[in-house]
Amino acid sequence: MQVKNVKLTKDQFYKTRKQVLESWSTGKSLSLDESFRYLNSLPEHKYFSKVLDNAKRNNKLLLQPRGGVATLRGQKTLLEGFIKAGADLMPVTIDSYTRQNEYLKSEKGLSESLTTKKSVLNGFPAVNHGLKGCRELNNSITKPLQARHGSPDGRLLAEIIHASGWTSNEGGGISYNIPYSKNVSLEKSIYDWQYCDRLVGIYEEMGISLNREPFGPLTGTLVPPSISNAIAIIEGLLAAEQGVKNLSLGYGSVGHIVQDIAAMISLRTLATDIFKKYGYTINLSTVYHQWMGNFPREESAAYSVINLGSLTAVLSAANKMILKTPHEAEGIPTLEANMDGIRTSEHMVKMISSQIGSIKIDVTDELQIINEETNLIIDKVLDTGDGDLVQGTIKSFANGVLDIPFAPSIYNQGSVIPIRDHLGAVRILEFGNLPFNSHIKNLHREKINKRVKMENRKANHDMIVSDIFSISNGSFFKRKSHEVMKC
Amino acid sequence: MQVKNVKLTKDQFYKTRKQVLESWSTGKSLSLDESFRYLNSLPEHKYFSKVLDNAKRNNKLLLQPRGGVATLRGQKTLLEGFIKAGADLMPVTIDSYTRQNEYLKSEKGLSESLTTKKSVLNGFPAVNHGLKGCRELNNSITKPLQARHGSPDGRLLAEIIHASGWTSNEGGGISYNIPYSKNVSLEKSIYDWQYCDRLVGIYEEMGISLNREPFGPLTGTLVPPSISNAIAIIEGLLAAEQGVKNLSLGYGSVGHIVQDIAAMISLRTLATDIFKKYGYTINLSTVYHQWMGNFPREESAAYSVINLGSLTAVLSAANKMILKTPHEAEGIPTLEANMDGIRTSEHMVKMISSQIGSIKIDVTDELQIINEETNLIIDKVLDTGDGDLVQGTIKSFANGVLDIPFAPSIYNQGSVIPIRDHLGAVRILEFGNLPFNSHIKNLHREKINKRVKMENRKANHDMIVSDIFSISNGSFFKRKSHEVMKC
Amino acid sequence: MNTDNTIVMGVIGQDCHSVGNKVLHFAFKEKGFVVHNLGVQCSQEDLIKAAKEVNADAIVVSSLYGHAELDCRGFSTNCIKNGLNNVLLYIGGNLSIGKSEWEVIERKFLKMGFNRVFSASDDLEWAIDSIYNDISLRKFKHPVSVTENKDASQKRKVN
Amino acid sequence: MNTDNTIVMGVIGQDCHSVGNKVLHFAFKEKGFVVHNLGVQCSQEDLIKAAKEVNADAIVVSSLYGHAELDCRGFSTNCIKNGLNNVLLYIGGNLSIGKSEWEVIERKFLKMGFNRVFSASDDLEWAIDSIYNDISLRKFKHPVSVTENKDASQKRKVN
Ligand code: B12
Ligand code: B12
Repeated sequence: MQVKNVKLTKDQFYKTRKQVLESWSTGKSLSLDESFRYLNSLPEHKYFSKVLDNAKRNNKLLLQPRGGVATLRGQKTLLEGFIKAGADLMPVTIDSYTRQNEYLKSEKGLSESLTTKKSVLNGFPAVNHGLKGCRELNNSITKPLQARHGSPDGRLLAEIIHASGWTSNEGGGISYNIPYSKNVSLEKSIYDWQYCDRLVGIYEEMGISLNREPFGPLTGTLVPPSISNAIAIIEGLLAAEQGVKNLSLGYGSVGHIVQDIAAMISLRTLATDIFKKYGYTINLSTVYHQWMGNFPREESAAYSVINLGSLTAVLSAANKMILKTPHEAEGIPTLEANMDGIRTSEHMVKMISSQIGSIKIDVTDELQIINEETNLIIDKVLDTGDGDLVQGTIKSFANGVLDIPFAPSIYNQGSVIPIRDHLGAVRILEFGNLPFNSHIKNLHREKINKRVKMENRKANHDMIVSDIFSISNGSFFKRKSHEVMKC
Repeated sequence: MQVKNVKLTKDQFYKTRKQVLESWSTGKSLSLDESFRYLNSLPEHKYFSKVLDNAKRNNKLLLQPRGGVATLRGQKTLLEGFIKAGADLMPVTIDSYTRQNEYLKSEKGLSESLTTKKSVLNGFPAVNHGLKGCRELNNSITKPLQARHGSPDGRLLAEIIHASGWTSNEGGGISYNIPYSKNVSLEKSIYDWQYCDRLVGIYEEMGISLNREPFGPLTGTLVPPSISNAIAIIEGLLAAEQGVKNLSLGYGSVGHIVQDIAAMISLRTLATDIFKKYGYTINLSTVYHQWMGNFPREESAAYSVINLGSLTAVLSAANKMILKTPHEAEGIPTLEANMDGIRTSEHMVKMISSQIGSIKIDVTDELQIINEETNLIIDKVLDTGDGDLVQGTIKSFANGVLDIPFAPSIYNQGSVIPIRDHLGAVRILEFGNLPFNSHIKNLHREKINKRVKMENRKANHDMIVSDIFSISNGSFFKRKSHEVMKC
Repeated sequence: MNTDNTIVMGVIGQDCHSVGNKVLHFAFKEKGFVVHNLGVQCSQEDLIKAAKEVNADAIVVSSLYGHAELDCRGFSTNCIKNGLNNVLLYIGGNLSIGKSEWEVIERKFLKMGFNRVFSASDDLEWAIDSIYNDISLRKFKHPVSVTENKDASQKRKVN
Repeated sequence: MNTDNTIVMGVIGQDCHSVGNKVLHFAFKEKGFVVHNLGVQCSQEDLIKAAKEVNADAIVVSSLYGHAELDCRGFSTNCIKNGLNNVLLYIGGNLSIGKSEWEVIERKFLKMGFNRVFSASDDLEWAIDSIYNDISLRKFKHPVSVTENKDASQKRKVN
């Protein structure tokens, strides 16, 4: 079987569906009709799509923390706390065993958590909780729920959560595979995510609008914006083909104000253009992730990183922001730490939103670079697949036209090496097989050279390791005489 | 006696000095020659002037927290903690009794603090500690010390701290009177601060460079930038006349990025021009105060306010930043809270400094307004004094040409009423007797009207009270559909 | 509310924090109180003298700067010494040095003779209503003659 | 340091955190270790099998995602069962779910048979030096034959 970017037929879908639902006991009782009735009975404020529309109309930046614990009661308490602290959209982070379909292991973790009254899982095992548990959770919370996970094959999970009234699902065949798995083929993960998207498309046909969100930040570590944006747009196109209409495209901050704003503008405008070009009618929103890489251990320093994110998210007119907490470097945050993350984010968002009209930052240079690069990548991927986006994607990863830095997958070349330039922006030291022209490549090289001169230091592995830790260290440079704006 | 802006003669100075030193037991043993020898023996890194020069050369933003406790041992521990957390310049905040020359009360507070082992004073009673205690403190700390207080008459304090090797003194005849006192006449406070400045001038003549810093933020509450900048420059001129050569001019953030950057640029450039114009050779540096008004009680929200300050300070190329702590709204911060304030500030400063070269914000409109207003005020003050700046200042406060919002002094008119506009900047609702032309006034009115329309709410006392709490609330507006940058 | 409740208010000791004082003054006035505001840096004597002069129902003390305890020692006794047996005493603001447990602070000032103790974060509406009710109750129990002049502090120079 | 110390390293369980693994790999190599890096998502079996194959001096386990305890149960016993009596066991990363007391975590993993337990914030230089010294000491006590091939993982596809 060769996977293609074609809408799954009802036949294909329902045949697969049977197997999916049988893969674990909690899948067996699902019925689309019954789920439709349940979803249809939910009020508007439980719908991601509606809440996002509202926010877009009012230029409001929605706040979504992260969080999942093993037990139902624990998850309820967590989400209630999130709401109390000011969060707008609810996450349910799924545990790592469930993400790999190891439901037996998560079952064990769940029962151990129930006996020890302490979550031994790093997330909520939604498949094990099944329709009953997931609906109970949904019914007890007044804001819309989204599953956030990292499953290369999240089909049963998608079935269960949507049937339980969770109106958004994060992930995608690329973004929930390459950064999250070592051995899963793209062929398989893309195919499995076509199923998840088709499921949403089927609900859409029934008049139920569910939101889908590819995972923007990928490895969260120095990913050049054009690479993550290209992948976000490709995943958007793949979802659109399966009938998804309500789409949030995300981006993970590189910790550089100008590059981050430019990246968000580029993501929004290119995605809009490209969806239109390929004939998809999409209700698009954008998501800004506060810094996703290595965090400072000191909580006071973590607050600075969080606040930098909030500032930039407002400046880039994102519709939703995904939040970190002061515990990020240490481990799964407590509810209290999560609430602190929400509060500090909300406060910064409010202050900046109140004055945003007066702030004019010039990002044109950076915007042009990202636009050009992203277009080059997407065009080449399509080209590589002879017009088919799925084949293009698979082949492009194989030959390095698509290449995600630091990713664990054996299906990723890992030849692209990012590095910061003299002004802190993320550039590319090794291009691998990225389809960039010499104009672009020279631009990167020049800027990297400026840093080499400035720091009087080689652009080598050692420098890259420094860059991985740059945001947790604060300073991006070793011996930089801080160049401050001269007036 | 009519005070004039003329350098005190040696005669005048030494006559006064005798009385000053006799006003409390610890003053009696002071000798300028002995102090000169002590100061002369101190290494360069104990000098504010040198450390500031160094920082300016390297475009480094220096960090200075605030802090003072009653006992010597407590103050040492505090300052050592500051250094450990990353502070560059040491404050010694003086208690409120000492500031009002009530040395008997501070003596009581000190002994009570020693017995109860808990500071019952809100600062360090330097006069009571005398040369012995203050030098011991100075010798035990590797960074330079500055007295920060709020004394309308800080002459004995100045004598003791400089003789003890503290190489900077904050304050001024206006800035340490009008916001800090009810009944002290400007005539007296300016005269007394001429003494403090002359003392520094005399050390300067002996080859000892001491730093002086007028207190920029005044009441810290919605002070329009042109008002605080005009006063900072006037105090700078008064100090320069007495022979001060190393001067730091400060500004307190109004919590509005663009207005704050513009204010800092204006302060730096106008001060430089005006000092030159009046023939003073000044080594100038600038100081940015993180938000000085009412703080949010929630610590996580306080972090956002602190981080906003650090961001703007770097963007405005300040040389020094005065820090707040997450305990600000609650009370004198613990050492731990102070260290958190330092760490979160340092982290943000490092991140922004690393990328500052790429950030271009347009502040020209705001800059022009502040420049014009500040010049109008300073010119009018000089005019009012028939060319004499001291008389001009005193008369200008009397007739409201100089007027500090919310100040407690009966020598301040209190007719100027500030208010935020539709984009969050601080404007003026009631001009009192400010010497602004109709072009400027209309500009303020237009902007305020835009807010009135936007919020559909009157520009009245109620709105001003909201504005006092705007930074602690986060949102500056009541029912604003947050206007976010459209791209 | 339109009352003839009369208060004397001020910030005690060497405390210069004037912003809250202005906000508070306005809030009491809006609730119909007759307000005599002495501004910042008031001594116990200033407050007591003014309270006697205007026959105040209550003295409303603020302290922000951390010396509240030192500044208020003996205040209640001094009031009685000066013949102010019926005046109600209130205090509010940042009443300790540093972040402290509220219960401890409250108890301390109640023991010193204040009728109510308010923290800087207490709701102002609620606080003023409580004071209003206290005064009404007290008047009902001890009817006394009432001063005439409305907001006398307007005649005074207060900044 | 130029050694023939051989390690097998990998991130255990379903854990996908690959960045630290790459940094660690490089750091061991720089210190002259012969490194067999299995990358992320290794089972106990993968690690044990590789250690036997290359006759490793030590197995260096990482776990970031919070399931360390669940994933490592019986690891030391399984090593011995498979004839790895002399191999040293190390683990490092974010070893608990949530912010926990380090002593408690350390004790737990020491009890499970790890020779040393490292937190994510430990200095890497120091950590690798400790491992180096442990291996030297162990070799001195139990001299064994030593594998030839340098950094075999370069032949392996590891991302
Ligand atoms: C980037 C990141 C991701 C990326 C990873 C991309 C990739 N493929 O690598 C993405 C977004 C995909 C991700 C996913 C998840 N993550 Co994650 N992630 C991080 C983050 C922010 C940085 C990790 C990193 O790269 N650090 C940089 C490297 C260089 O440092 P390091 O990994 O710590 O490794 C160093 C040291 O630990 C040490 N070390 C490691 N092992 C050993 C062994 C020895 C012997 C020695 C001496 C030293 C040593 O040396 C290494 C090199 O310096 C951390 C939090 C943090 N640290 O800031 C969370 C974090 C590790 N993730 C976490 C979690 C829970 C997850 C998820 C389960 C859920 C989620 N949040 O989506 C999934 C995991 C799915 C899975 N199957 O594993 C938690 C773990 C919680 C816990 N332990 O309590 C953390 C701590 C965040 C948090 N506070 O919640 N994550
Ligand atoms: C602005 C400010 C200043 C300005 C004041 C300008 C002026 N003339 O007003 C300046 C910079 C000059 C200043 C100086 C000092 N300050 Co100051 N200042 C502040 C700050 C940031 C805001 C105060 C403010 O205006 N708030 C807004 C108003 C509206 O609120 P408010 O004052 O709290 O008043 C309200 C309530 O408290 C309540 N309330 C007050 N009284 C009463 C009474 C009753 C009965 C009721 C019901 C309610 C009530 O209602 C008011 C109106 O809403 C506070 C910290 C904070 N709160 O964020 C520190 C703070 C009050 N200052 C403090 C200190 C120590 C000082 C100084 C001693 C030292 C210094 N840091 O330089 C000097 C004081 C010198 C002196 N002689 O008093 C400390 C007090 C510490 C403590 N209690 O432990 C604080 C808490 C900061 C801190 N954490 O260290 N300060």
